[in-house]
Amino acid sequence: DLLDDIMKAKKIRIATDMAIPPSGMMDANLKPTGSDVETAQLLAKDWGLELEFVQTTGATRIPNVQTNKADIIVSTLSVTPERAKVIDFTKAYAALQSVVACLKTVEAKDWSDLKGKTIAVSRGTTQDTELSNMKDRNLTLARFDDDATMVTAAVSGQADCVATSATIANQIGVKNPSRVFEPKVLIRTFDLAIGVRKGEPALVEKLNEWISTNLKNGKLNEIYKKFHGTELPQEMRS
Amino acid sequence: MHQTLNAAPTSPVVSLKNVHKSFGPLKVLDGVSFEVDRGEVLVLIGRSGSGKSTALRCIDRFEKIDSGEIVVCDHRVSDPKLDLRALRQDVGIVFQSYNLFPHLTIEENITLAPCSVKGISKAQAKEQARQVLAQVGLEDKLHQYPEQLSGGQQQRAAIARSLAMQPKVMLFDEVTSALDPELTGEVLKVIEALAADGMTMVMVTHEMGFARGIANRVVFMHRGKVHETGPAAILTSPATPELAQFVGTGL
Amino acid sequence: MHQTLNAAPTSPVVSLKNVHKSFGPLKVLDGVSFEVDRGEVLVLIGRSGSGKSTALRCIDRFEKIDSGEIVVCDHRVSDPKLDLRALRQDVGIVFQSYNLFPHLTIEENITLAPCSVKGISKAQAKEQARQVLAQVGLEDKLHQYPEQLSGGQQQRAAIARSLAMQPKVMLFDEVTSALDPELTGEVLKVIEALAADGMTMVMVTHEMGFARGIANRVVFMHRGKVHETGPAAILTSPATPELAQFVGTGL
Amino acid sequence: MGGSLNANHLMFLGYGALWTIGLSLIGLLGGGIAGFIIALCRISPSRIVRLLSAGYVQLIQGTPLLVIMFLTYFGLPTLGITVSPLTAAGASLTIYVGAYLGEIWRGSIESVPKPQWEAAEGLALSRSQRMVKVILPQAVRIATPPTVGFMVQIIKNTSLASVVGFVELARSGQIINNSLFEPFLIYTIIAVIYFALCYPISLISRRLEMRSGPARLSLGTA
Amino acid sequence: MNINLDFATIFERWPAFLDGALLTLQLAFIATLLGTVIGVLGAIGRRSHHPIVSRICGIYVESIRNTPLLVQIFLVYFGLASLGLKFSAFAVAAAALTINVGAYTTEIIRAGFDSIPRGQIEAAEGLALSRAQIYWHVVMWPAIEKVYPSLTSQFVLLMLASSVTSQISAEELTAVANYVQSDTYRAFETYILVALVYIVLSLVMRAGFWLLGLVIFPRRRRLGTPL
Ligand SMILES: Nc1ncnc2c1ncn2[C@@H]1O[C@H](COP(=O)(O)OP(=O)(O)OP(=O)(O)O)[C@@H](O)[C@H]1O
Ligand SMILES: Nc1ncnc2c1ncn2[C@@H]1O[C@H](COP(=O)(O)OP(=O)(O)OP(=O)(O)O)[C@@H](O)[C@H]1O
Ligand SMILES: [Mg+2]
Ligand SMILES: [Mg+2]
Repeated sequence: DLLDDIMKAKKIRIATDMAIPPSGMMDANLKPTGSDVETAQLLAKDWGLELEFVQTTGATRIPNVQTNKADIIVSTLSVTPERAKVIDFTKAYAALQSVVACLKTVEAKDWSDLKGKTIAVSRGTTQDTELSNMKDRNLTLARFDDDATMVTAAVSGQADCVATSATIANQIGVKNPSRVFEPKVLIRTFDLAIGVRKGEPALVEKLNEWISTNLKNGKLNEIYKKFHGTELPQEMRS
Repeated sequence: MHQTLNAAPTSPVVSLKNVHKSFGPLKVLDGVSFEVDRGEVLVLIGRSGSGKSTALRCIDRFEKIDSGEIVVCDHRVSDPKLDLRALRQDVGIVFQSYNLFPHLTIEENITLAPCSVKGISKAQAKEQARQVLAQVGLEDKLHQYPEQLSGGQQQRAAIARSLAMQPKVMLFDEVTSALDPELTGEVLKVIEALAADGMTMVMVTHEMGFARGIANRVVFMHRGKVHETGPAAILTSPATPELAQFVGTGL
Repeated sequence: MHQTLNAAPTSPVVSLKNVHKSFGPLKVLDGVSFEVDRGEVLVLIGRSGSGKSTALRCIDRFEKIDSGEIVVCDHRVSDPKLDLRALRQDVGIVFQSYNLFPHLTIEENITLAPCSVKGISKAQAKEQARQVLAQVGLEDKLHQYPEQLSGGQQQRAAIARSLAMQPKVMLFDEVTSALDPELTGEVLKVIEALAADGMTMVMVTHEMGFARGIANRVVFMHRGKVHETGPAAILTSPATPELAQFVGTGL
Repeated sequence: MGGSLNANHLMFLGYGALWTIGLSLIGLLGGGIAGFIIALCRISPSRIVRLLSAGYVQLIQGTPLLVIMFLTYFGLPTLGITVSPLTAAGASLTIYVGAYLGEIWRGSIESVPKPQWEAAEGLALSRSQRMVKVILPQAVRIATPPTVGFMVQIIKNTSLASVVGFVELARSGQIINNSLFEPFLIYTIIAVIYFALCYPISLISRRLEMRSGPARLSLGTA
Repeated sequence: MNINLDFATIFERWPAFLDGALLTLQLAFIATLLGTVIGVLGAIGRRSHHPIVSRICGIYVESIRNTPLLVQIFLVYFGLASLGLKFSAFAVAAAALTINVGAYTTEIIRAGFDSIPRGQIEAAEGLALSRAQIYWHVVMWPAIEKVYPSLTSQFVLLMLASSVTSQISAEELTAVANYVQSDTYRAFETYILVALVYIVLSLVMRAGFWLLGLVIFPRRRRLGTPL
């Protein structure tokens, strides 16, 4: 099975999208960095394996493991029942708080205040799915292909609200001090898990063990805090 | 065909005075002068490359001359401020290659200019198209496209197209070289009828029999110069050895 | 020019029997039959659209006939299993439009087929090119490209290209219509020399004087049929009113 | 995230540009060979060969290159054929470029006037001799400008190789953009680099076009 | 390989795919229409004897043809926004595609103009037609007829390339596909389906152009020359 193959090869191939900050990105020296990158590095170190990043885009994360071009995915995969039909998930190693953030000057307390406002979102993210399913709330969505474009839309004034993680919402004000965004409505907290192709129970088991250990010893929380600025939810850490 | 000629009866309809024209280093017209009076048919002959086509093209201002003077129907062709379209309403030209518009039917080819330039009605133009096509023996080809016609038929259609503009002078550049003797004869009759009606014509041709039959005057060009000129009779009794050689070896 | 004729002396070199050919609804050849014997020069005349070019093209299998039989130098042209290249080694054809290859010099145009098809040496082919070009009066144009030649010169080069293949029959389609009388005379001499050397020829021409001078036999086509046939004399004393009209109105 | 553009970023873009050039060359070479075969198939005397090649061209010209890349890289393994990213990208570009060049070249061959084919036939040249000695030399003249012109499209289209994991010019720009969040700046730089790669080729194409008369064919993509 | 293809999940989303395909067609239609107008004007401009006019048209064509469409779309979308002009994503996408395809059609139509034999224009001049009349009757229609196959291909390519506008939130076919595949993680099924839809769209477009050709080129209709 796959776990044996990995151990025999002494190398693990991890699919990570390097264009979704702050989980996967490049630092000023163009070294991979981000919470998913450090998580992957921690895993490889703990298991004594050489680490190879497989560059993916959002659309090719899953096919990469399905066709054995990567062993596992550590790339902000949030768990949904629909997706669980296609690949297996480990237990959650992190969580992502999704919010709708708006321009500071916008009065918005709850969903009804967002009616009629254009909300920018990255296409195909769980935020997108969640908001798309809220048919009765009459939200207007503008979907962009990635976070950078979405942020630029907000920075340049194409949109006054965004649905994303709190971390990214804060970036807007950094880019353009005259347009400071703040979280207005919480969408949900999503569990992020490692993706493994179907039918590899041994590997999933071993990954689950590793996640539990590192949640308990606080290492995963530390990585998360470093990049997202907040701690993981209390119930995950215990 | 109704012709209203405005040119004063004394002045020639076409006049070239000492015309020079070079293509790069190649001197094609080297001081060419001749005149064509109203109602006259002038035939230009000469061996290949002697500058006949070029002379014709200069008359209709398709080429600018280097020096000299050309006047056609009171238009000073050599004048840079010439009203080109006015000149070309008075001058009809038919080329060696027929240049029918391939995307238009024969009728559309013929009615295009009368409708667009003279502004006559579509119906009137179509009636006229039928007439000029009948003149060249093509009345049944009204709704065909050029590529559906044989070479000879295309050339006749091109002549008809020019006639439809009722020009004051017609220039023909080897228009009969694709026609068989029968059609050449027909066109000859058409052209004779035109001449009788007062049409002035300048034509380049290689067919000496045709030249003899139609020419009021013959201009023999040789190396860019008018080498010999005179009535059609010079074709049978040439004065210069060059012309003698040119016609002697022919028919 | 050295000709080795393999055809039995009794059989004609070209024979058409009851040939029919239509383009869609248009019947172009309507039961055409004629024969050309060895060394004979047959001239095809007829008004535009009467099917002369088509008949010529059928002989060299550029068009497939609908019914009837064509035999050329013992090749059954109407046979679907015909060896086309063998046929065309025996038949030379020169078209109305010259069709020189624009990317090759005149010399290369002429040597291409002898080298590629007959496999003769480059040097020999070049020597031969010089000869045939001299025959048509173009020996100085060896290294020019076709576009650098006048129309008349291009046509002569095309004739030279065909001659270089030393065919057993030559087909000419209005090859002189772009030539002036002087050059027509030269080509006429070339063709006469060929005829004296035993070359069989079929030519379409509109020039009656030329036809009279060269033809052993004349075939007058009218509406897709052979309307009248006979020696060159029929051009001066036609038997049918159609031929009389055709030649009568001409020169 | 954050930070500002530095020399490393530019190096990274330069490295991406190298991949863009490399992939373009692969596409041109493979596609050139494929295109030549397609062009010959499209004018083949055999009806079946003509139909099949026409179907191929229709299919490929109707499918975005992105989808071809995706299906080659991830689709073939499902049939038990494993391909490396380079093989997948090379194969996809070959398939794609071949269809377009094949069409350009077929058009060029067919635009050699019919009397030229007939004149060659009349001289008893064989089919291959006619092709090689008479038709192709004339077709090459007609085909060169649109072919060179199409190279510009190949260069721009290699950006889609990011789907199989190549970090070429466009993808490296995207990655940098996602750490700097400066799309305006980054994409302008990318535009300038693409322009620098493409414009000289466009210039050559135009020169050729002027020298060989008007191009009857030209094809491009966005 | 443990992939079991399951198209049912994807087919369930057909209304979304239909909407996306329609939007793709709308974008292609608008850009084709306006792009043709720009192409004709641009081609006339490029052949203009006025050096500034032909230079400007040249710069337009070169800058568009030598940079990726994506960049052009970003520049229009964010550029307009930073000038304080807000348009819908659809309007911006249509505008960017029009500007893009206009440059290509300019080149194609110019090549068509150049291919009209000099003799044709001389014949028209000899008939005293004005410059505008010559352009309209003798140059433009035959030129467009000549380059019609290239134009058709260019517009089909434009339709395929319109997928990039998903980047600025136009909900066309690729956007729908991206959304569906990230929602279901069924990338193969989605891409195969989307490939089929694109092929159908391009066949529909080609058929449409063929029919249009029969209408606007009567000679082709009469003589049956394939377009
Ligand atoms: N546009 C041009 N540029 C350069 N040279 C030209 C041009 N037009 C004609 N010539 C040259 O000028 C000379 C005269 O050409 P012209 O066409 O007037 O001859 P012509 O007497 O009509 O001959 P032909 O009987 O063969 O038609 C030829 O040598 C020709 O090559
Ligand atoms: N490929 C073709 N398709 C359809 N019709 C054709 C084709 N070739 C010739 N024709 C028609 O067949 C008829 C005979 O043509 P052909 O060229 O044989 O005439 P021709 O006697 O050579 O005339 P010309 O003296 O004008 O050259 C004409 O009416 C012509 O329009
Ligand atoms: Mg001339
Ligand atoms: Mg003929």
